[in-house]
Amino acid sequence: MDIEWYLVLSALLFATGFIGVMVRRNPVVILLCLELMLSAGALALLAFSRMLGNQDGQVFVLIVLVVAACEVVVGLGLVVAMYRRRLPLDVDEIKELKG
Amino acid sequence: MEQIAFFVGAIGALGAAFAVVIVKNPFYSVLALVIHLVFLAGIFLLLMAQFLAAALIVVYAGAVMVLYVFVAAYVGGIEEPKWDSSPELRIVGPILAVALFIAISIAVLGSGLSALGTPGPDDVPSGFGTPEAVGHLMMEDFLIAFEAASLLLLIAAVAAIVLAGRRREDRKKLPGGEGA
Amino acid sequence: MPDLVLGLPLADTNFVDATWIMIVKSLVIFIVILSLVPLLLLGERKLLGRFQQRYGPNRVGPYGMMQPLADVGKLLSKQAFRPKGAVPLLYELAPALTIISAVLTLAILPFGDVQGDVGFYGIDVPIGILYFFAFSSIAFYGLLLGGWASGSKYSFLGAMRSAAQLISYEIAMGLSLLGVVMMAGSLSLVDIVKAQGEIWYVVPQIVGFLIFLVAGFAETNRPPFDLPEADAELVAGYGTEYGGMRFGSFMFAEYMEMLIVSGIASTMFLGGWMGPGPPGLDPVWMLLKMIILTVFFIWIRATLPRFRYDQLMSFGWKILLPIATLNVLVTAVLVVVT
Amino acid sequence: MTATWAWLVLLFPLLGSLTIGFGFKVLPARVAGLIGISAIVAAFICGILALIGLQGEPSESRHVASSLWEYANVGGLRIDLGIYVDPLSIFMVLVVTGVSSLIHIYSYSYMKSDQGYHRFFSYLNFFVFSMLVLVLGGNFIMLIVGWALVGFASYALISYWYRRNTATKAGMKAFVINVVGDIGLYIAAILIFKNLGSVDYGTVFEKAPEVFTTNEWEIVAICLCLLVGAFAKSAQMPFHTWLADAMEGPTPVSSLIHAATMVTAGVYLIARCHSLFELAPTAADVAAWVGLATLMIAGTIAIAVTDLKRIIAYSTMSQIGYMFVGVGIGAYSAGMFHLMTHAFFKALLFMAAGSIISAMANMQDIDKMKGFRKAMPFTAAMLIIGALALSGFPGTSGWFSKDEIIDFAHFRGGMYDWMWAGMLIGAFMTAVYSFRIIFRILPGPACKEAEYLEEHGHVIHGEPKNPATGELEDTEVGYPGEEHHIAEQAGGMKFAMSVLGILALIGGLVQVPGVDEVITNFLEPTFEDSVFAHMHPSTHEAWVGLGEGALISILGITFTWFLYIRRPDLPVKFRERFRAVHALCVNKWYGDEIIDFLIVSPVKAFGRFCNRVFERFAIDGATAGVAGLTRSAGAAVRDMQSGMLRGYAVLMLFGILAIAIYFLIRSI
Repeated sequence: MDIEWYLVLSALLFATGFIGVMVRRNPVVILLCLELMLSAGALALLAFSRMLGNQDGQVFVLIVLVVAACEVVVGLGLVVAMYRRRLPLDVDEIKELKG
Repeated sequence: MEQIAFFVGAIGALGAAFAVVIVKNPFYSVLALVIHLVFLAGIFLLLMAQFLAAALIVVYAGAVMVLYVFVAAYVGGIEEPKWDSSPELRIVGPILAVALFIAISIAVLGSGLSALGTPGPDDVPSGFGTPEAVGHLMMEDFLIAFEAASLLLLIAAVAAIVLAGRRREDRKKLPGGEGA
Repeated sequence: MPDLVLGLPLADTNFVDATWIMIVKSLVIFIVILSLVPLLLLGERKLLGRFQQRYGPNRVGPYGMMQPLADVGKLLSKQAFRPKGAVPLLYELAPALTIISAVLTLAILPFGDVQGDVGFYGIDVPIGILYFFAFSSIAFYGLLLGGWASGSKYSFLGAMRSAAQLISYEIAMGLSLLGVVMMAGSLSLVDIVKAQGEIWYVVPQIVGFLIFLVAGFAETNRPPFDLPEADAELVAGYGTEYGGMRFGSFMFAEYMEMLIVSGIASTMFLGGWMGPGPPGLDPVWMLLKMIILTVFFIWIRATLPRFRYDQLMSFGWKILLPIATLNVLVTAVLVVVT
Repeated sequence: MTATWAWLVLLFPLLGSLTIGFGFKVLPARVAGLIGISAIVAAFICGILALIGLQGEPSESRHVASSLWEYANVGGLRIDLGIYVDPLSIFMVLVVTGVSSLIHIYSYSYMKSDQGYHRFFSYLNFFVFSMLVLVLGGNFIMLIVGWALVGFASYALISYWYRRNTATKAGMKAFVINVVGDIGLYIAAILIFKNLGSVDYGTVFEKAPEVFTTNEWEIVAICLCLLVGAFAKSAQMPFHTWLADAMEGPTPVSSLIHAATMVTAGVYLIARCHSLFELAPTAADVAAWVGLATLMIAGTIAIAVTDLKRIIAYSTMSQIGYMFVGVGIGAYSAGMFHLMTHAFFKALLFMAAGSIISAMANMQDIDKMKGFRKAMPFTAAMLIIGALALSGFPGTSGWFSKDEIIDFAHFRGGMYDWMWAGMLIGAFMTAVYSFRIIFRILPGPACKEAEYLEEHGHVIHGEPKNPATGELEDTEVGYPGEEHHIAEQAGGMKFAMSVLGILALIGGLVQVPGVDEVITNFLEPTFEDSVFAHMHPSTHEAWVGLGEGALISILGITFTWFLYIRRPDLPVKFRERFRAVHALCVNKWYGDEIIDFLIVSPVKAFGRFCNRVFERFAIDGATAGVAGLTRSAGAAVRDMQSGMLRGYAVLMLFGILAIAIYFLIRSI
């Protein structure tokens, strides 16, 4: 099984995630699409790691997981804060960047 | 056998990913992403990253997505209003993304990788992808990254509490209502 | 060259049987556990009756032995209806999800060492205990979807409670096992059992064992942690809108999870299959330990009242988690020192 | 072991400085003083232990280089944080820490009623630390570090009373001139590295004779650059103007920095680099001639000025001139010997002067002092001992050391005979100005301050005023207030002065020609590679030289006695008669004015020019242009800053695509 297939899959996933970020307006969904992009990156890293027989890539992926978890925590915290203040859950509506 | 497994996984993961983007209700998007992650874990297994596959399930499906579920349930399944402030993005965005995909594919399938050469699966050292091997790497070569990541987690936890935590003085003290 | 599992170069596993042996094995394990569940059901009702100074079921068959069969028959014959507000597909998927994840977890419980060409376990994976956690986190979606898809407020509240409870106690559970993992130096359950040749880890890791048991109660939604299905407050939590065999599946999965938690506890702390007698007796010892622990579960149910929700949360985060962390720290220091 | 003790020598003063500096809110004043004293005493003891360790080695291996860690390693330049311990540096360490300990003890009493007590001791310890870095440093970079730190410490101490305008100005002047010297050192270090590929003392001195031929222009340039540093730090012509102004600092500072330690750094530098200077005899001659010029000019100034501390300051310049001549003509051990004895008697003189100044309520003009003999008998005795040693009275330490240098010049003959003659004249002037102090302030009817002191046992409580400007001093941040009456009664001052007095009297006995030549023998391992190592006048010649010195000294003292005691009207008449000469001397030979005219004014004019032309058109124009450019660019892209998250995502994707396509095209 050629590694290229995994990479193409990763590219597809990444592009899908990107479309989501650009098209959707609900912050929760945008965060989900970011997760998609991150997991696509992780997939590419693992594919390279497998190809080169070098496990450094796996450690990178683990760190990516951690960073993604942090991002989610903060992002969802923001969403909850927005909801509490009765702001619209629409990234276009809250572009003023103040509470 | 591997091909079949890969394509099953790939179709599942991709389909779920499309569902994430397309589905209107955020709650279903979250569920679609869970399915995507399960398929992705399978693909990880094909790449001999069993520890990461387990970590992906435990961390993502078990913790991160639970948070999503919470939040999605909390803020309710609000569907996006039909009115779009910039409808041109609906067309431009996908076109650009497809362009990006094509560019990456050209790079992957064309010139880029052939130069690197592809060692077969036989070249993999024993214990590849086991918790032991990854743990050794992490505690020896990538210790600083590991520590930095743990610090980051701590900061994120604090930040989340600060952001989402209920503030009592919000209503009492500050007339503007927005405490720092 | 990595071993081929089902013809796939998935990963380095410690020991892989021939494919046909694996199929036979999985059938055997599945059937044994599956037949244990009704027994357990009966046992629980009998025991609860004794604890409460009454007889318990004694009408169907001799000593009420046929009661489980009657129950199943009743559930099967009920009409499988769906509330109006429910989400069709998810509503039906949820019970299946819980049962599937429970059954899949069975694969890693070791009932004995490799004897001849057969390993007395489903599969021995290096990620070992992580596998258990992976599937228990999937099982959670069963409850959640069940509650959410029912389209009822009580179900939804129950599901939310269970979500909060599960993630709160999963951390303490993971940390409590970390001490054992550090002492054994492996995640593989078979290796961990083998490492207990000298002394069962229940002795040095008594703190971990107790935390694991408490967290195990919470993870399986057993009393005193059965808040998600607290019948006094939430009617029946996530299961309110379910009836017939779908409800039965939830019940079934819960008992299976109880068995699994007992199995993990025996494996990690009580020496797994170890016991006197020839190696052929190993599975018997393992099953015995599991059943004893399960009886303990039932005993606790009869003894302790239910927690309040805020008590449950503060107990998990403020007591169990710090103690578990401390246990990990102390163990780490001791492991490094000795 | 030796190296360890040497590191400890460095450690203690630094620790002391930091402890006092950071603990100034917690530590009681007395404790801070005691910490300061004990740090330096500990350093002194460690110095002695290092000396013992060093003497245990055979003579040819009496040098230890030790490195704590690599400080930098860039482009072939390897700098260690290292020290170099040999007899010369140990000699300097002992002189520095020894005299410093006594001065610390003196300051402990002298600064008693000063509000900035902690600050003062922290600075003092820091100064000693810097000086020790300078003398112990194992390479030119460490030398520069020490050199610069000493400059800073001296700035801090001169401007110690920072509410006093004259003091801050003097501090700045000293600092600026010192930095000019530092630049000389930097250039020298760069040239050394360029030619020899190393800045380590050991390597440099070993390789220099192989790389350079005698008087090659590059080695001369290196030595001249080194000399610039040495002149600036040691207040030699033409960098001498700062030293007299530096007297604005508290008297112990003058005593420590401007007599005993810092100003001798230049002498140390030449002695340390003697193997370079011997490759460049021209530069060595320059050093000697400049030393000679300084010693004579400073002598004339010292005879003319009336400020007590300034007289001593000019005498310091003059004496350092002697040392420069000494190390310039190859009499290294004699130069170092004079450095040591000078440290004793000059510190003593300053201390005694401090005592008198405090009795005069910070008045420093000797015209106003009279008759302190009875009021302050102890100080008077010390002043006389110091003056005797300074003027080279037979038997005192100054006699042996100064005349050894003079003698060596005569011994080398030729051109150096002129130096010999000059130095003899200088010696005569030394005797005159040192006894001018004695005869003006000790005998005669007591002035009102002395009288008051005699009657009440303590000094007048005057309002603290700046004698130069008449302004009231600000005593809140450190300046002795009205309650300042220590004079000579304090134990610490008496102890320090008597120890120095004894040393000034008998310190010369360690180096009596033909009897015991301790200093020469001790320093021999350092200087044995010198071409002058085995050249020295015979004992007979040496004693003849000593005889000449004694004669001149006694002549000078008698002459002064005649002038100021027998015919006190004569000096006044001289002053009337030779008004121009007097004015020249009082105004320091117009040194400040010359520097002003030659350097400061042109620089100012250039600055004005730059301000008017260059600044306005080039810089302002460029700034305005950049600002305008930024503004218009901002206007151009402002619309992109919509705040719309998704818009940003699209822009980002554009960027990614552009990069991806660029690389794709390149890879084809």
